[in-house]
Order: sequence, then C-alpha cells, then structure tokens
Amino acid sequence: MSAADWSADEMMTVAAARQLRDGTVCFVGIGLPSTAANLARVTHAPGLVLVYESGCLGAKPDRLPLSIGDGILADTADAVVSVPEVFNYWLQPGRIDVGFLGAAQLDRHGNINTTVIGGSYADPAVRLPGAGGAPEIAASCGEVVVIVRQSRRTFTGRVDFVTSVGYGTGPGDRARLGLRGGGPRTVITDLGVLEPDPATGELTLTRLHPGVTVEQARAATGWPLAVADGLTTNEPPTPDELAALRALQATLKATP
Amino acid sequence: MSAADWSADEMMTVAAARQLRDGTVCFVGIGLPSTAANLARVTHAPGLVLVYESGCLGAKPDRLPLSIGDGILADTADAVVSVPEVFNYWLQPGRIDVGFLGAAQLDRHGNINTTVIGGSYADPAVRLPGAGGAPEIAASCGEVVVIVRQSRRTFTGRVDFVTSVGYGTGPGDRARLGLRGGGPRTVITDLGVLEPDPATGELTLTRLHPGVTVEQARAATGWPLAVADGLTTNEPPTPDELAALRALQATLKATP
Amino acid sequence: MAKIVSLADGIAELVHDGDVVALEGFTHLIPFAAGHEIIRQGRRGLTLVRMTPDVIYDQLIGAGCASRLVFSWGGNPGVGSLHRFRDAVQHSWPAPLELEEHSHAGMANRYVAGASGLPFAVLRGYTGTDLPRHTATIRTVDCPFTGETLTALPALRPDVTVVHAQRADRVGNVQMWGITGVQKEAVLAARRSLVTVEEFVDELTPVPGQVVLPGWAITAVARVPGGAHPSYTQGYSVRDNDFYRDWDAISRDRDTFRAWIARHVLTTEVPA
Amino acid sequence: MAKIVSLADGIAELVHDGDVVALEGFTHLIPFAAGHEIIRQGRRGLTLVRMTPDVIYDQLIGAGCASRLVFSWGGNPGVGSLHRFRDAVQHSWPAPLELEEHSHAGMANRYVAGASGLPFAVLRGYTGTDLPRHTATIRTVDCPFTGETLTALPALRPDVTVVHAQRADRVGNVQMWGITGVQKEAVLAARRSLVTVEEFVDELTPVPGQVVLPGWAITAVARVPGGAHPSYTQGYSVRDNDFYRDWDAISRDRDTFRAWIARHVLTTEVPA
Repeated sequence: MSAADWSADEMMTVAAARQLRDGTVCFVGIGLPSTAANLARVTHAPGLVLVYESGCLGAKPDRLPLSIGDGILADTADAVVSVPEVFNYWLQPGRIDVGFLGAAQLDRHGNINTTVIGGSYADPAVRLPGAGGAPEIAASCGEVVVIVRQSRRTFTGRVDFVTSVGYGTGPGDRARLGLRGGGPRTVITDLGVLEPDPATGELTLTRLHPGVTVEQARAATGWPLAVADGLTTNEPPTPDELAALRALQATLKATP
Repeated sequence: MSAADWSADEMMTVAAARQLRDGTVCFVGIGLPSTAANLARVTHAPGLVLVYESGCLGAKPDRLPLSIGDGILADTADAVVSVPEVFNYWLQPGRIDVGFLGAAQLDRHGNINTTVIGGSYADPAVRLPGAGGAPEIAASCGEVVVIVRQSRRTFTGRVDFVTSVGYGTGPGDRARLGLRGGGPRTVITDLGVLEPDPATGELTLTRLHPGVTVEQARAATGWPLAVADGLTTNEPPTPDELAALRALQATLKATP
Repeated sequence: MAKIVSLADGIAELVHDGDVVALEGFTHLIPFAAGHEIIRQGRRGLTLVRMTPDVIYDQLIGAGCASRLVFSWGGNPGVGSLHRFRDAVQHSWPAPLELEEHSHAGMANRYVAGASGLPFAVLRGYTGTDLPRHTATIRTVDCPFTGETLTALPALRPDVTVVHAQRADRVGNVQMWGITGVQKEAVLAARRSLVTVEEFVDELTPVPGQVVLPGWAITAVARVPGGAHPSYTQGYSVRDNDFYRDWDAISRDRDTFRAWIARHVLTTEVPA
Repeated sequence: MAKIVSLADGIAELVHDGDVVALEGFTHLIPFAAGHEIIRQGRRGLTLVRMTPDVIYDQLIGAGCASRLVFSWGGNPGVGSLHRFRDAVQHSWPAPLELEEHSHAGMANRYVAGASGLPFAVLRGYTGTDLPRHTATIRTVDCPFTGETLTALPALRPDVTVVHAQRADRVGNVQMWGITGVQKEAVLAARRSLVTVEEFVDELTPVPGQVVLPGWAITAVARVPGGAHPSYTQGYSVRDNDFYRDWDAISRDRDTFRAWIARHVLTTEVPA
C-alpha cells in the first residue's frame, strides 16, 4: 500500500499494535494505546491480556471503549477489581509486561511530562491533567511503550516537569531509584520509532515509517537526534491491519 | 423458673445475650459467643449486626453455625468480604461495637491467654491454639465481652501469656499502649458477671446468677475477688429465652 | 443503619462550608446530581478530593465552591482539558485553587489507609518524579526488615464522601456493581457519607461483581434516579458521551459556563 | 496462562523439600487433597504457612512433612485442640516444630504485603501482648506524618501457595465464591501457585460474590473433585462435620493417627 492509502496516525497505531506480543499482559490507557492494544488483539495477538486502571482485568471489548471506565470493559473482563487492587496487587508487584503511556512532553532520556508546561508549577503557562496512573506504570511495568506525535514542542531536551521517569539523567538512574520495571523501550510516533541507546539511555531513531526522512524526524525533535546505525523502515500497514483498525474506529462513531 | 429448670451454661449464654443492645455491631467467634449473639438476635435484638472473621458482615443464620466459615453465614450475610478486609476496613478502624472473646486464662485485669500454659513459651506444658483474631478484637472493638467458665485454673492472678490485652497492669495502660477500644467491660461466667473497677481496672464481681453465692465465686477465682457494693442477682432465664436458646441448640444437632 | 433522606436535605446536613469533600466514581457512577446540589446550596471553601476530577469538579470549581483540590488526574476523559480547572489554576478564576497533587496509586492508597484507620499508606510510587518537590504530603519510610526506602503518604479522611450506586434496601444497605473504583474505600475513609441511588428495593438480590456497603457504615442514602448523568449507572443508564464532548465548548468560556450552570443546575433539581 | 496438570504432577513440580508452603482456605475450600498428595510424595522440611492450621496441617505435621509453622490459630474448629500439632510442639514428635506465631490480622496483612510487592505491612496490632517477645518478625514503624508508632510485619512470600476453588476454564482462569478468605492474597503473594478445582468448564458464568483469579497469575490448575473434603466447597459439597469430630480421637494417639494416614492417605488418591 502506498502512503496515500493510510494516514500517519494509522501507521503509528499499527506500529504500536505490532509491538505487542501475543500472550503478554498490557496496561492500557484510553485513546491511541487502547486502539493499538485492541488492534493487536483482533489481528496477531488474540491472547493479549488488556488491563485497564478502572479495575478491568482481561477485558475483551468488541468495540473501542470510549473511556477507561466504559461499561464494555467490565462486561467483558475476566475480573473486575477495585482501583486500589489494580494498582497494589497487579501493577506494583510487576505483573504487567507492557505499559502504554502518552506524553505532552518527552525528553531525550524518555522522561515524560503530563503535568505543567512553562512558567512555574505554582503559576504554569499550561496546566495539564497530571499524573494519573503514569508514574507507577512507568516504574513497574516490564517495559513501557510511549505513543506520541512527534514535534519540537513535545520532544524536548528536558521536560518541564518529570511526571513519569524514563531513564532519568542516563543509565543507572532507574536502578539507583529502585524502579523495578525496564522503562521506555520503544517510543512510537507518527514519523517512526525511537529506542534508548543501551550505553547512554538516550532515545535514538531506529525506524522510520515509510515515506518519512531522517531530516523530518530531526526537524520534529528538540534535541540533536541520534540515528541508529541499522536504521530501518517499517513495513506499511497491511490491508488486513488497516481494515481491522478502521473497523475498530468505526465502532467509536457507532457508540452513542 | 427455678434453677432446676436451666443449666449454668444456659444462664451464662442468656446473660451474654442480654448484654447485646439492638442495632449494635458485634464481632462474633464460634461457640458460646455465636450462640449468645444469635440468641439475642432472635429475642430482644433483631437488628443486631453479626460480623464473623471469615468475612461475613451482617450474617443472619437461621441455625447455629458450626464453624466460623459455615456456608450459612455467607448465604445470609449482607456482604461477604475477604479476610484482610474484615480486619483492615471493619475491625481496625473501630467500626465494631462489641467483640466477644473466650479465654483459657483470664487475669484480674482482664488480660487473656489462649497461647500457652505452664512451662515456657518454647517448651510449654500445654500448647493452646493461639491468638487468632483476638489481640486486635481486644484492641479495637468499642467494648469486649468475655464469656468463660469460672474456675481457679482459668481465673488466675497473672496469665502465663498475654495473648489479648485487657487493662494491662491497671488503669491508663490501654491509653499508654494506644489501644483505641474500651477493653473488657463485662466478663460473663457460669457463676455471675464481673466488671472492671473504674479506679483500678480490676475485675470485680457485680452480679451473681440465681442460686450462686459469693463464696462459690471466690472459690472459683485465683485472686482475692473483690465484690461490688451494689452486688445484684441476675434475673433467671425467662421461658421465652430458654425456649429460643434450646431451639437454636437443637439446630446444631440437626446439621449434618 | 443509614438515614433515608432527600438529596437536598442530605447535602444540607452533611456538607458544610470549608469541608473536605470527596465525590468518587471512576467514569462510572459519578455522583453528578449531588455535585449540582452542592452548587445550588452555594457551598464555599471546600477542599475537593477526587482521583479524577473531571466534568463534575470542573463545574464545582467554576461555580466557586472550591478553594483546594486534592487529585491525581484532572481532565475530560477522552475529550481533553478541563477549562474551568485550568482557568482556576492559571488565572485564579473565580477563585484561587490550591493544588495537592498525587498519582492514582497514591490517592487509592491514601483512601485505603483512611478506610483502615491507619495514619499513613506505604507504596512504591513517585520515586524520581517531580511530584515530591511540590506536594508536601509525599514522604518516605524505611522498611524495618529490609531497610528499603518506600514512599509514605498520609491517609485521606474526608469530612464527607458522596458516591452514587444502583440501589439500596429500606435500611440503607447499598449495592453497586460494574466498575466500582475506589468508592468503598472513599466511603469508609470518610467521617460522614451520603450515597445517592437509582432506587430503593425491598431486597438486594445478589448480583455478580457487586459491592455491598452495609447501612450501618453509611450516614445517609438518598434516592436520585439518573443521579450519575452524564456519567452512567450500569444496568440503568448509558454514558452521555455527547455531553462530555459538548462540555469542552460550554466550559471554554466563562460566560457560556455561567449561563449553563444557571440554566441546568441552579434552576432544576436534576439536569435534563 | 496456567498449566493444566494432574494433582500428582502439580505437587511434584511445584512443592519441593524445604519449601515455604501455604495451603489456604478459611474453613471453606481447604485444599485437603493437595495436602494428602504432599504427604504421599513424602516432602520433608517444609515451612508450613497458614492462618488457621487445622486438621490438614495436623496431618502434614504428624506425617513429618514440616519443620516450621507460621500461623495465627492452630485448632480443630468447633472441636478442640490439634493433637499432632501439640505433640510436635510439646514432645517434638515426629520431629521438632519451630513456631512463628502471629495474629489473624497480622497474617492477613503479611499476605497482602506479599501480594502487593511490598517488603512489609503496617497495622494496629499485637501492642501490649506477649507475641513480640517470642516472634522475631514483629517490629514497629513510625508514621512519618503523625509520629505515631505502628506495628510492622514482613511480607509473606511463600515459595508455593495451594488453594482449592469451585472451577476453572480451559485457560486456567479460576473462579471461587462463598467465603474466599485470604486465598487471592495467598496466591498472589507466592512465587508459584497450584489451584485444585472441582471441575473445568468452557465458560465461567459470573456468580455473585465471586473471586476470579486470572490464569496468567497462576502457575498450575488441577482437577480434583471433592478436593476440599472434609472441608466443603460451596455449591458442590457440604462440610463433613462428623469427620472433624472424629479427628479428635483419631489424632489423639500416634499409632491410631499413623494407621489412619496409611489407610486413607497413603493408599488412595483422594480419601473416601
């Protein structure tokens, strides 16, 4: 398929879905992560376990949920537990393989800001929603996948506020802080994929979406973006992936 | 009714049941406490709330349960919760008005031993079941009612092991220890009723069952038993109380 | 045994100016009608506590009821920002709003500690984030066995918690099911509590996934059919997703917001 | 996804000599058949963990499987003492039994801490009792906000937890209902877990009061109809109260006990 047949957001969602191996347990937020996780479930990963912070373990929605507490999640879950339980018994002990996070700002070491931008904490230029479940998802999941549209405003040298820790100021920081999860192993954008350099913990461009250039990625990154030696190009969405994704998204419009 | 018509154990159970005011919340162990609480519920206290440590809140069994985890308790409860929840959300914060406890040894300050008698802890003469829920029931309930048959072996000057704290070594000890509940306000035996002297915290004979003498009570007490100035005699079981109690006890034999 | 009250009486008796008030409900069962009654009765100086201050808290904040917010995520779920919340934080309109900011895991554990009669909660959380720089109620505690340092948070003890549930029986035993979030903990952590329900029934037939709160652990219950709208009540109503989307435009402008409150909250018992 | 195994294979693979083993079930759903299989396979040097070591632990102790017991109440519920437990403590027969003694509240919270990935639990408990004099795993911790001193206990992390449940589906999701005690916490606190079930079904129809343990959080599931006898399985069997009464006489004498084990455990898969 050519780039004219799919959007950058569709490519981003498909790339995120591909990241999820069948049988793994995934902590899912609403929006792109939920779309990607449900796409994986209806394509290559039927045994993917979706955990929503509203307490739904093993939800199997037949349409995209409109919120993290959508009734379809409780109706189709293996178990519905309390919110304290989902954080204490399921997330905190490291039972979740993959956590999905979005970001308003993301820095070169994968630290995430969803709290305030500009000004000071007490008097910010922009007040964002805040932490939600993110700090502990970032701390405790086996690995974190960040899905975020790439721009110089979002991809910044240093986040204004560390809401969720990636690699801190570099390698060793997670261990020093006692964070048990692996941190952000993959950042999926509308331009490509970034992964941390094992030596420096710095997010490095490792894959581009079809039709995107390194220059475009650099122009959308607020720090001097390193490019991996083995830079590859993602396969475009297959017709099956695209059909499944669009069918899922059509369910959003069909829900009252 | 005359003493010939009822046993000392029946009098003890009836006296314990009378202690329970309608509408109060009562933490119930199996055996005499459960019998007394259920007797209260079918006589003067239909709104008594029975909480069993197996997690059954508001159980309304139509027969005496044979164990703390009898299915009849779950079947008739307002809510069945986990064992951690019953201790953490219900007992610990002081939501229970009355806790019932038994004792293998009880001392003059209402401290209870259900752990070891004689010898040392490591090499005891008699190994008893241990604490169960008792230490926290004794600590956290609004008040504690102890039901125990009175004898010099059981009513001892100093318990061999403090499993559950009454008034420690005297007034002020509970406050010093940070215990929030009121402690043992009533000890009901087959001979009468003991209550703590407000000044000394020492268990004092305040009521006798019909036909029992102070001398009998003193002979069954391992410390010089103080007798309250206003010593009274309990009303004997009414025919209604006795009929209800015997009907309840008949259900025990009817259960396979 | 809970007292059966009208919504207006329940709010009048249980929610006072200056109180610490928690309205909980995780997307599902959000007690909107009770929030509107608080606005109607003109409460001021409230400390509002809630994991996910969404549209209902946007309304309370915009209506000037709150002076302080204890929270972990403030947004319009699936839509975007809360404009009244932003306006209060960024421009102190209609009044300054002090923030005490936590994470979901932290807020949930603070309620658990409150419900458990403990002064603090222990968790693995916040480490390495900037939250402890700005939130005074985040400290550490060392494990007395391993020496490991963990995060400690003070218990939440609201003066009053308000939740919505499917139904109650005549003595105020409350039954809820579906996503029940942190409601049990929020009610048990509070000094007083008010539960709004869709209906009273003679007997609470058991339902899979139910949470039952005994009447003797609740202060008051009020019948408020549709009391969660535009949130939903599983088995009774569906979420009014259009309203959440529409709220973005309604709340963006101060005058549009005030007009909406005047028309839909101040002049009616339950918004249409 | 849990592995579906036979009881014999499950015990052989998951329970090793010297392990810390928890068999939980609060009067209801006690995994007797699994305990008998541990006796048949001749495990030695186990640390047995259980809130209420009752008849099943009396049997394991008398059969010589245990060298250590972590518990809060050891008796035959509604009947009296556990004679094998007493004999082991008082006369080291058939082997010395080291005790680590707690209260119910303490044990429950230790499982909760284990299930939560925390090194310790905080509670109001034990204060003023003689338990801390004899149990090394009872310490204190100060609230970093109020300064109040509370009790701290180390998390329980059994090598393996075994529980019994009503049923499981084909991928090992387990469903239990009725009194479910501390089983969820005991399973989640353990490094490995085995669940015996009455039956496998294609679909776990929701049941009021259910606890569902996802298959991916369990190591193995074995079908063992009647696996809780003489305890009971709500919806499947009633408690064999006569057996509990009879156990008093059977267990009082060493030879009678040995004969009973030889006849009812060593020579059969599941006792009649």
